[in-house]
Amino acid sequence: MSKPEFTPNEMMTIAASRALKNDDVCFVGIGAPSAACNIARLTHAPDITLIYESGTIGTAPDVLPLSIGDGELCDTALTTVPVPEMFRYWLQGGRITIGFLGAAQIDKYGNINTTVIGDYDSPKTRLPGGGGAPEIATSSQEVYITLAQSKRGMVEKIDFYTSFGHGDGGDHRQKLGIDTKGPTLLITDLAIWKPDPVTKEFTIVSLHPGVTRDQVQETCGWTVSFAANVEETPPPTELELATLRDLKARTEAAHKGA
Amino acid sequence: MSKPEFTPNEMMTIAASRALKNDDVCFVGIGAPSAACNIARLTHAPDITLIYESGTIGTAPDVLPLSIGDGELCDTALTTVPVPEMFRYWLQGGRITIGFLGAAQIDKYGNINTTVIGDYDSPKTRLPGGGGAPEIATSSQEVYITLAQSKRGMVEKIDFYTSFGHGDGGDHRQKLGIDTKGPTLLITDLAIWKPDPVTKEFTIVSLHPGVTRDQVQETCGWTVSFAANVEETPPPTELELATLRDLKARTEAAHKGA
Amino acid sequence: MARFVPLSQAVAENLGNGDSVAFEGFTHLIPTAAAHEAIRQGFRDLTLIRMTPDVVYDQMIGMGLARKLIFSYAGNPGVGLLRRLRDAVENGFPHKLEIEEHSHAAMANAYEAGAAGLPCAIFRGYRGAELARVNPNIKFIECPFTGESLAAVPALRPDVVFIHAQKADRKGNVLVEGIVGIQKEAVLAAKRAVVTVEEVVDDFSDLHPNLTILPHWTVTDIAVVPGGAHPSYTHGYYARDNAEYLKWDKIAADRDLFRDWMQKNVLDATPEDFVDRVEKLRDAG
Amino acid sequence: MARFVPLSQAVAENLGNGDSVAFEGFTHLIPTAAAHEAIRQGFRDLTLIRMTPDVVYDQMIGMGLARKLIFSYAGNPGVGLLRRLRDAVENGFPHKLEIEEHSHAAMANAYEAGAAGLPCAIFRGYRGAELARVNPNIKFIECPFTGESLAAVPALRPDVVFIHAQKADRKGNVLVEGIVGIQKEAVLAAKRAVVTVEEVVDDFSDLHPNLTILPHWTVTDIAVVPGGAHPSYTHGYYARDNAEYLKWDKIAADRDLFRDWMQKNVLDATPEDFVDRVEKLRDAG
Repeated sequence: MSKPEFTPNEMMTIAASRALKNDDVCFVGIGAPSAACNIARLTHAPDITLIYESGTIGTAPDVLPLSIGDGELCDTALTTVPVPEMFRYWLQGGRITIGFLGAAQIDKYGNINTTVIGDYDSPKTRLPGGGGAPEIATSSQEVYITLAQSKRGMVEKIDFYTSFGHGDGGDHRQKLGIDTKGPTLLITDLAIWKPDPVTKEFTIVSLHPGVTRDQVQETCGWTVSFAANVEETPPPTELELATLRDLKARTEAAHKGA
Repeated sequence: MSKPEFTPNEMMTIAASRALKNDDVCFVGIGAPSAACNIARLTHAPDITLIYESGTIGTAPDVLPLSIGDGELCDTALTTVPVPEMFRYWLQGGRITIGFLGAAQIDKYGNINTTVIGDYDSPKTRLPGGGGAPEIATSSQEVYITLAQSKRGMVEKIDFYTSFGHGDGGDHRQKLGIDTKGPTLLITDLAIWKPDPVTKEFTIVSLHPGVTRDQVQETCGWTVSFAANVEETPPPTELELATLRDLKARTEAAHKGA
Repeated sequence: MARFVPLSQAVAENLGNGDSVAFEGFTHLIPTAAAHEAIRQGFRDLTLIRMTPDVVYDQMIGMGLARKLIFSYAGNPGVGLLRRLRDAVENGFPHKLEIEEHSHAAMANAYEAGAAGLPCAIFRGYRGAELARVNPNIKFIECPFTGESLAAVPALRPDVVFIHAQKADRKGNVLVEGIVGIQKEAVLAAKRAVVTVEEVVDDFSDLHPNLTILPHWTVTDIAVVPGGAHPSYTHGYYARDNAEYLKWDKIAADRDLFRDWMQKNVLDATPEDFVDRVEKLRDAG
Repeated sequence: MARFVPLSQAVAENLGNGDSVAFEGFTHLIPTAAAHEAIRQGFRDLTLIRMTPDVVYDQMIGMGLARKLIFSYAGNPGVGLLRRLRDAVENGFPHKLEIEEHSHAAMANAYEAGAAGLPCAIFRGYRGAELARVNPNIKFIECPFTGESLAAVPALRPDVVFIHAQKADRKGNVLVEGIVGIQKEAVLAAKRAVVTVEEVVDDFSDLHPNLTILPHWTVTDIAVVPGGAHPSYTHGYYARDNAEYLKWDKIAADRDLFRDWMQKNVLDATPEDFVDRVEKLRDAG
């Protein structure tokens, strides 16, 4: 068997999917997190519980939703609850094992900005805002983050703390009385990052196949740290890749219109 | 047509039913309030909304429930909601026009005791407690009370303030920041009472047919006040009485067992 | 993740002496079979929690299982007082019983706060009500925007909650319908949750999307006990046995009569006895 | 008590210049027809409230109806940013827009508190989040039992709320099913509530007892507008028009293109036009 060809974005989604376990209860953000969670469900984690903030619990969509409230999510859910209940009983109640977030801007401690570029009161770019993220970041037992690397996205200092990661690092979470783990995994199109046990700075633990340390640094706005042993991410299997591409094809066809 | 014979208890229930309007939303306590509310629904107020604290909204039971959560209530309800929602959205949310309460002990200001006879910590008689009453008494737009008169039940000073009526009278409710009307009607087996506009002391405005002022005083533990013009309560109509007796007969048959 | 186990095992492995425990049910779906199993296993020093302690709590208190009762309405619904509870509170028989008393609104909010992972609940309550004087777990806070005084109670977080439900699917997801009461909140507020069900079905795929369903990962153990809510009822299965509630008033009035009844109907009985008790009530359910 | 009236009348008699108003819908059941009617009637100085302002709020802001926006996520869901909103915030076009920004948890709790008649909501939120710095309506209180610091926000109590629902019965009771979002809370929190529905049915008697139903005495007015949620969807009636959401991104990017589109599709259109827009989406609904 020849090795399948794949894009960095496909590698990112598949690497993220592998981090999810069969008994995880995931609060799924739209975009890359949604793809990763559903690939996990369609491959090694068939019983994973996917929750979207629209109130759908235990969904199994055949195509990726365009929004967090597409009908497909409700049609395939175990149950659908009102939004206040979602945020009170399920998120705040501590039932979510993994909160899965994307980001417009992120710093090395996993703090995320999706609010504004520039000053809050007179922004250069007004982004959509936090939505569920401020509480997903603190009430989920752990947080996974996924984004494609760029100097614009991975910055030394974010413009606005939409959601709290490890703050200034170290025990900053505990100091604020937050008893959840926070960001424990960052998956980009180039690498897998985990927080240093002490400083909590995101550190590269695995490079995707063919990616160099220089490539990672060139697309990151802070000085990148590498773990003592940096592994190579196993490339996508044929099953993973076929599953992802089928899902994307079904999704694209569905979203193009009725 | 000869006048129908009736018992004081029947007169009480029917007089109470007449106080309810077609567009009222009633929070119904079990016992005499439940009978009165359903007689209203079956006679002059067919569209009245009856709510029981078990979560059943808009019920129309064919027999009186033994408990506040009988299956009949759910089977005939417009919808049935969880108990926290009942107390938050429907009662505390101000949607109830009439809270209808019974009482073990009541004073002349409509304060009610259903908690203990004697001292709270070593009671002579441990009663069931307040249930929904403490908040029904303050969150309903108005409160109606119904009980059969007795010196044991209608006392100068109740042993425990389970739910607040007009406190010590006057503007005591407003002083506590309570902006609902509180008890506006007391219907006993002998008379109809309304609070004096200023002192808020319950005052007799109507005597049931054949009842004397002495009879009322003999069965009441405080010195009874009478309004300037005391009316005579119209006796039950044949329709009212037939409706009540049919309902009681159906109810008794149903509760005797399967 | 829910396991399917016999009721005796579910009770033995989830309940312990000294635990705080709620057998919840708001008239409908009262987990009688589970409570009887707890009585048979002879637990002690329990803190019993329930909005509406009724016959089964009267039985547990009368049999000496309870050290403390947290409640908001203790009556035989529609019938009268709970006579074993009265005997405990008024006469200390079979032993003294500590009381923490609330209103329904307070208990409902406290369970809701427990389910929501909060340390306390706030609500507009207890205004002018004397329970605030005798219960130190009722406090008042100020709204930081309007200055209004609001009641506060600590969240309820029982060690274990028992409920009865219509059905589970094979994965252990649980369906509750009809008068759903406070059961969902109680389960989500608890450290461990045990559900008795009327039956297990292949799946719920034909049900309405917005029904009350407890995902299997919110439930510790499930035991199949048909009739397990009797003399309470299970919407869609069998009716409430009102006659039994009326009878209880006489049984509980006398210590010896009570003890004899418990011996025959609880101590010498099994979970399998419940199915016969509801047979005549199925048509009306 | 609900009246049945034409949409134009419901909007005219319930909305006023300067009102706080929510057109709620969480992706599903967005009351587009009602929002378009409000645009046609040309209201000004509105405080627009919504957890997820999307295309219809982009349209209202672009047409100059809004003085202030209270929200938690302002995006074209799954597509990107709201370009008319950006133009207002970044460039003050067509005029300046005041912003009160929250998280979803805060907005959901604030509506819930409004429905529950409370002046504020408390929740475990905004820890380490910078919105607490820029929004004076975010405060913190101490739990009176544990001392934990909890976030507090004022209850939301809009002057008027518009929602879209599947159906009403002849008495004006309203059924909402599928992704029910925050609509029940929004209606109960509002002073006045207007519901557009797909259809009116004789009764709901064959429905499950625990569905989301708004009693007629919680609703001010009802207007029958088939397709009234398009390009959002109505569970059981027609599917979401994702292609329209994708197209909006280009339309909203250009001030003139936007104005032309609004003239043709909103200002010169009527509520009756919605039924045709969903025709091709009915099979997939």
